Amino acid sequence: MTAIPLLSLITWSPFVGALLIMFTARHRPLAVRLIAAATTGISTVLSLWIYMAYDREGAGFQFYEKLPLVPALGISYELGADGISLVLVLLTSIIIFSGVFASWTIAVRSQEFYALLLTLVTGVFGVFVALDLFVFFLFYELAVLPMYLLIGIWGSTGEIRPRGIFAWAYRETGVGTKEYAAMKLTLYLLFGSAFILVGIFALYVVSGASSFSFLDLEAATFDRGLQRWVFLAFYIGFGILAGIWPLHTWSPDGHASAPTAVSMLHAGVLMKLGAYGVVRLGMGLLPDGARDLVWLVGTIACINIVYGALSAMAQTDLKYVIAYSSVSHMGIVMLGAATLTEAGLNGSVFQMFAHGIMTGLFFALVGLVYEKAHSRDIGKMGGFGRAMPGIATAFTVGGLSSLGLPATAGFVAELLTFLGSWRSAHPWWLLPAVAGTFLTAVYVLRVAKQIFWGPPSPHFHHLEDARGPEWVALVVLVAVLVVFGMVPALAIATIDTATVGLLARILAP
Amino acid sequence: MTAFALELGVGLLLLVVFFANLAARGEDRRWVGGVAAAGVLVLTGVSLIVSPAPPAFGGMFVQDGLALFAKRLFLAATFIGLLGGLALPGAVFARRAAEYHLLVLGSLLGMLVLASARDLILLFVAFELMSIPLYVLSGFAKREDVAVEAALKFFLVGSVSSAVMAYGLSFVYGAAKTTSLAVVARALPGGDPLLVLGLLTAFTGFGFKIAAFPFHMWVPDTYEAAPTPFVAWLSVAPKAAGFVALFRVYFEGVGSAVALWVPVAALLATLTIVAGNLMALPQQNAKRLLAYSGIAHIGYMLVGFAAASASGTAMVLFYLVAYVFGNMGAFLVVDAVARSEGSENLMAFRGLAQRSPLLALAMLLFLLSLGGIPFVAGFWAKLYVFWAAAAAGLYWLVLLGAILTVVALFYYLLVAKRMYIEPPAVTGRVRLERTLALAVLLCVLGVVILGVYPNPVVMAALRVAAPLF
Amino acid sequence: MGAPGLHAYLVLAALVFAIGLFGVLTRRNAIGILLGIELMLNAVNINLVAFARFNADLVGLVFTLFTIPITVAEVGVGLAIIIAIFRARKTIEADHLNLLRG
Amino acid sequence: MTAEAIGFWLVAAVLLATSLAVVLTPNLFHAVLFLAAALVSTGVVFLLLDAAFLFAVQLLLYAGGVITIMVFAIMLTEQLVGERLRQTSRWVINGAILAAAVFVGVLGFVVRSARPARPPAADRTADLARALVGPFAAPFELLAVLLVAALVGAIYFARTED
Amino acid sequence: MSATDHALHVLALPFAAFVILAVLPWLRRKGRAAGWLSIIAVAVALYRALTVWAGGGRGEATWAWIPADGGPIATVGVLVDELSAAMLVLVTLVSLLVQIYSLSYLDRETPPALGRYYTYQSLFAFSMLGLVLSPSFLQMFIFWELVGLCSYLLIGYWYDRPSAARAAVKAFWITKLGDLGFVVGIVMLWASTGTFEFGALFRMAAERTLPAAGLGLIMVLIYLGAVGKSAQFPLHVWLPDAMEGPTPVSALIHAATMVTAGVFMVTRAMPLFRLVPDVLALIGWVGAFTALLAATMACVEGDIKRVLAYSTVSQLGYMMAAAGAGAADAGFFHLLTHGVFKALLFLAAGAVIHAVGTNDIFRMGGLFRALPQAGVVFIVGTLALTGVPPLAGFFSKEAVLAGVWEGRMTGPFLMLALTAFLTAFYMFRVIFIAFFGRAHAESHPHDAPPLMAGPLWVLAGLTVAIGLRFVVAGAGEHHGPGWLAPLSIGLALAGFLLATAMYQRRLLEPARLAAVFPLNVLDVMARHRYGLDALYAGLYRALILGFSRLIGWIDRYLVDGLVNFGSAWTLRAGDLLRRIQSGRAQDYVYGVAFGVLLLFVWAQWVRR
Repeated sequence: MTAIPLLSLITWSPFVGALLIMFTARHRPLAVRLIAAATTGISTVLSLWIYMAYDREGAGFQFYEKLPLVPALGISYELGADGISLVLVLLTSIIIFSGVFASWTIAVRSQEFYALLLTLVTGVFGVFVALDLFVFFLFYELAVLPMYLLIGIWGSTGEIRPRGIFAWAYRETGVGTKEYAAMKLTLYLLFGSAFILVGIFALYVVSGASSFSFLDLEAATFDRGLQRWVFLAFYIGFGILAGIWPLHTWSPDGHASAPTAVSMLHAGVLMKLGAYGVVRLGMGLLPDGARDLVWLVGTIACINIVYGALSAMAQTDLKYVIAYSSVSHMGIVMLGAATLTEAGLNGSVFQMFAHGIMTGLFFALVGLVYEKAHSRDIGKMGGFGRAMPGIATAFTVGGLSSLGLPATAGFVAELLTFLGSWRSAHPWWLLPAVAGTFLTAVYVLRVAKQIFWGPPSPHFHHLEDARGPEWVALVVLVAVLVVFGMVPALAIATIDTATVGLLARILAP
Repeated sequence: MTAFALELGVGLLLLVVFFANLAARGEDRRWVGGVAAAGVLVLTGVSLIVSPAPPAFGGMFVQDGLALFAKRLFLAATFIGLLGGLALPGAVFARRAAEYHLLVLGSLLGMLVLASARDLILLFVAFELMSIPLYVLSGFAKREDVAVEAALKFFLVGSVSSAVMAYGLSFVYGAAKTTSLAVVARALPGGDPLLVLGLLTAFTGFGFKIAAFPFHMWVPDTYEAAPTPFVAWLSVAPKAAGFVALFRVYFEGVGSAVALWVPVAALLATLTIVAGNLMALPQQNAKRLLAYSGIAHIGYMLVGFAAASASGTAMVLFYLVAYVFGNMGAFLVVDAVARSEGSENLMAFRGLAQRSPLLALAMLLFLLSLGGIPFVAGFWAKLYVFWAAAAAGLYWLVLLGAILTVVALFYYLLVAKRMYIEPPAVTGRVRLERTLALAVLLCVLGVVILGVYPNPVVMAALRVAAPLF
Repeated sequence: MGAPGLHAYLVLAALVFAIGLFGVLTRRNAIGILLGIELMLNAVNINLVAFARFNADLVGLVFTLFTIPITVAEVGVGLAIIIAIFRARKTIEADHLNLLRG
Repeated sequence: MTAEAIGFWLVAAVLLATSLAVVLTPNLFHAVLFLAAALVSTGVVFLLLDAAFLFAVQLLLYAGGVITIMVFAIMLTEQLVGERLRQTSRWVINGAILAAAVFVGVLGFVVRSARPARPPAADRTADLARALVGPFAAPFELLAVLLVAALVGAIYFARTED
Repeated sequence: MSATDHALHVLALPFAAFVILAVLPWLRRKGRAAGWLSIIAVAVALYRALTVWAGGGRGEATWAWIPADGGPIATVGVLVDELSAAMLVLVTLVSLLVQIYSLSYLDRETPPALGRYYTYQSLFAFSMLGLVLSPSFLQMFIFWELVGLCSYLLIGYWYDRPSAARAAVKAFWITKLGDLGFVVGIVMLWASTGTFEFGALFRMAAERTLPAAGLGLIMVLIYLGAVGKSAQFPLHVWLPDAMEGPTPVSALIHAATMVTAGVFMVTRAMPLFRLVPDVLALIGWVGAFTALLAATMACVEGDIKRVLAYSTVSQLGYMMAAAGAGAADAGFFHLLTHGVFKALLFLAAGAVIHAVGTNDIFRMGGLFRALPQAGVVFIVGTLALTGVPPLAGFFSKEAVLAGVWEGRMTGPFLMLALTAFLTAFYMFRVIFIAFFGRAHAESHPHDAPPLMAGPLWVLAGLTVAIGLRFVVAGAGEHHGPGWLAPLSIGLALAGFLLATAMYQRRLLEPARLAAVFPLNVLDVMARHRYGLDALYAGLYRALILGFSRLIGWIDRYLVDGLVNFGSAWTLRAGDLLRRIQSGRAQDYVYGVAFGVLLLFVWAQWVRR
């Protein structure tokens, strides 16, 4: 325990930034950006600091803070971080820091954009470090809500032309527009949050501890039947955010329509938030429920992997490709968790991190490409590699990581998941997982080839490479991807401190 | 005497307004409204210090916790409503301010008594006193063809409902051989068919007042055409009164026989939530939208009513408080925009966030509260109501309510979309009268404070609801 | 056939009530609708008095004494509204008053 | 068959007939007159129920008050229109079915209820008066406010100068 | 310094070069400077590799890589023994020569492109060295994939060319397909043994403590990796297309080093494969079949690089067949010699292509006169490949044939023998057509510049030198039957004679020969690559793309369709429902009346 509330500082620093932006830096774009960079920079630095300062021998929740809010109901502002949270906090700070730079060129209503973005980030940080389930839920909502406006205002409208017998339904709902995407995403996630809320309250009521503290609830024992139902509620609720099939359809539309930084944050971090919820609340609090239902989690994860990859392949819009690849990769995350093995769980968390970085990178790149070429139509593009070698290189690195090429973080995560699956109760999970990596190789390289290779497309002129602050995002993300891929112990040593304890709890007789 | 201090106060205020009107000269008599509003404010203050008193008039009139809770709500809501309506434009509202306020105060008196009535006759008279001025008020802009049409519809549906209700009450009286609700409650477990018939039939009247499906049909038309600040008040205060009366008649002292009302309330709740939310979807007029959404909210309160428990009752009370601020606030913002733009269409909200960011933020808060999003009052309201219903075993109702909340968020977010996402059609701030701004501000405070710290109100509601069972 | 019992009065009242309701539902003219409402309220009074008589109770009569003036008040307001609407719209055909809908 | 029974059936027949006439006659003016007749029949029913005082109230308030206002209203509107107000009915079958259904519903409850014997009659007009100022003083006062409010409202609508 | 330290240096040098070039764009964009940096690094690495090889030391050093509770899951390190030491030398040597050669070969490239090329080259050298030094399956897999990546990048070096872009992804996908087997295999192996490390696994194998259940499947899966990487039937189709890359790359990656990784892996894991003889037999049969199949395709190919590519596939089949027959040493020996003379052939072909600007042998002719250096070294390489004593290829090829014969695999032996004949035929076909045929007047090619010629001569010298060394050391090292050497030479001679007859002396018209019955079928099939490419393309289109389209449709119109359908219907329902709000007051009264009825009915119902 430290005297300085480090976790609070990390969490609220962006929020302070948001307030500063709204009240002092209105209509001064540069000041807005600098405040955003500075406040997220503070979070990043502190995240790194706590990441290094974490006592791996001691394990458990550290940097603990507690402040009673509503003692009568057992609600308190309780924060703490263990190995899993730390990695995800680090991920969040890296992504948002890069995201701020990746959206450096946003000109329209930039102060509002950054204010909302930073508020959102506070929610994300909060979810990862909150130990009080109630506060957890509040942060969760805070992380979901600004999304509507962020996508609705700064999003982009794709080129979907519905055909076939359902076309009328699509026209009626407005498929493809940013408004549609924003609405779908928000409603879907709020729908999911209802399940989460019900789950949290069920635990609160049944435990009789009249406390929302994770630690207190962890100590309580729940009836097996209840555990199953609540686990299912958490799985559905968080699973929606994690993009589990068939509740994933908000994510391609949402990610495709969102502005760059939001896509980065959403696909990169928020989807992890769903997986984190399943692992932390579902598995952490409901060991019996988790044991009984992992078959479902794992099987759906397998569907996610293959289905997401095949769907990605079928897309013609670059952002949709990346978005569906997230669906596929979140399958790996969920699969790793479902194996209930040390390797698998480590792989799962590591995949959260790795996928967060790589998909953040992808969306940053897609944003850049879109900004330069004003198109997301893969079919029209071609030969961009000559004009934008830097972007092409970064895209290739991201793609290689996503197909699980060694020396990138993606490989380690996938390998661990594979190891875990074959040792789990359902070894056959390995096969769809492996097939998924092949399919990923197919669509990623196909897209890379189409966009960056081949003769230059006649549709585009005056393309240029990334410049200035845009490089920050690319370089940081690529570096993280490669460094953590080559030295996975950097993350796994920390993750392992948390997963071992978690597994011991779940698998205890 | 203290038992009906508030009623006396309102009566006195009626006289003051009446004589002020006599003394007033000239075309602009809005200051009379100011007097009324100030009086209501004072009475609101008084209501906070008044404490429960023993029953008066042979048990006919009770000033218990529930009554006081409700009265504070009515008074506060009335104050906000009057404040919002003080600066209503138009010659009618200037010259006839006294009539307007007399009628509001008369209706308010009806509500106050209704909250305390434990006798069928008193209840019926109070109910009518509450209702009749509302018919007039809704058509107050009598030169406008839609206003009188609204008044007529309101009146016709209201009168039929009153007749049906009175018909029901006659059976209740006949079966219980008394008009004392305490005795009626004790008679209910006997299961006399006439008593059940009477109470079922009487439900119609309450159903009309709270606008439950299918008694709701006057609501959208009336809301659309009536003066908006009045609608803001109409949409919350009589509803709250209706619920309090429902509790008095159907819950208080009936013991285990409350189970009788569970299926009825659950049915109405289901229908109301579904119909309200679905019909709100295609609305383009902001007031109609809020009208239908208000109907859906009544459905959610009926969910709490269907729980037929002390906690359910308390949660409905809390819901009402949250609803007062959220819904009134939303209507008042609509009024502000409509006064400035001359249109109540949702298109008038385009780009509001860029024109008047604070007003847009207020509206957003109200909408979020109505949608049941954390950090604002409505979140707790929905949460608690669902909680109570779940505790009563009505899981399917909770699920249904939760799913339709998503539908509700859809149309609330559409308004948010107009305000935040679409570009403004005209530039420049929305003009906002000071009194209206103050009323909006009060609502914002209510929504936010209750959203951050709902505990005291929840506890109070639980306290006052407990003796009913 | 003996003296009519309570039920006879109740059924009579119910019939009057139903007839009133029928009138409300079918008359096109606003005043006609009002007449229907009057019949419905009249049924209430029959009920109340019959109950009072058979319960050997006073309160039913008191209740009636309240319902009658309230009815009158309602009719008064209703007719005033009808007159106002007539001025504004030149019709009191209820079916024509449908500017507000949807 | 006692005299009371005969009286009841007669009055009931008249009451129902006049009520039907109220809702069926095409002439609005006639409808009002039939309503007056129905109200008077109701008064007679009150007499049969030994409530002579209420018979008086019924005659005075309803027949005297309501009908007068109605007639005025009809005259007023007719004058404005300049033609006689005739009224037709809409959806007669639907209305009949629905009204009948409501009646059957009520009947379903009524037939299942107990049939109390008729207690001996007593004139209780004085008690009535005492009750109004005693236990029922509160609603009585409130009724006054109600009437004032209704009056204010009615005048507001009816006046022409603004 | 121990052997492992030296090996680490060998590994570190190209890696350092790669990192420097990767993170210093300004240096990379200088082109030739980047090249020299890379060349120096690999030259020093060669020196170190020679030290290791000459030292003959063995050793292993590992470090934890993926930690876990109770010991790391995975380690990384270096394993030095004869096998890896020999490979170190081969890899660094060919790398060095190819890199030097490239400097001249790619002189027309822009400096940034050249810098990129050398960055990839350094990465490749590092990866390949990491592969051969792997002490565990996992590390081998890591570098296995990395060399695959380099292959992909270098095939697609001229990424503007659609054919190169296609070939690059094709190579990646096809080898990845094999790698899937590899990774599944090692995952399963880990699950049953708890380790990836060769040392521990071999110990278990020796002590017979290795869980036997499923080992066959595991080894087949691991072998699948080799099938992909070493271009065995049926995954060989990528290698000919890989010739879209620059010729030096073909020489290095697609002839001498990367493609032999599969053979190396099988050799390395031989203690495990020995436990499952059926799998070994499979390897042998597949290898021999691949050798024959590729040779037939080489006979009808007109692209000089593709001929060499098929030849490579064919020779890889030899190596695999040897490994499958249990003569892994022979296979490995052939790997080393083949690495030298095939690199020589490719570089020589590169010199020719550089000079004439085409790959098509039918557009060449009479080049021997114009390009004597290239001609001579090409002939040296050809002689080595066809197994003419005393060149290197003779000894290794004979060792392979002997191994297979002794492995009692008659079928594969016959196929390999036939292949030997075909090898001589197709190689001399190229020589006769390209170097001795009728000269094309329009071109005036000039011989290789020194930077290209140097490596050529070095390799040619080595080819001769290795052979001579065996002549000096005595050819009795292999135990083949006495008739084997004459047979092999005879087959080569027959091939040569046939080629002479057809293409030099014009005694036989190739077209007429191809019209004879069994040959015409073969000719057509070989020209169409036995339909395998078409089959893969078809599978890719129908299975993957078709299925993806189906899933895409399902996702948009069924899974998401349900959502949109639901929401659209909700909106419609709202619109329908609002029609009850007709605006007519009496309809509203209907509502009230209905409500009353509803309550009645409902109350009656629920009470029953």
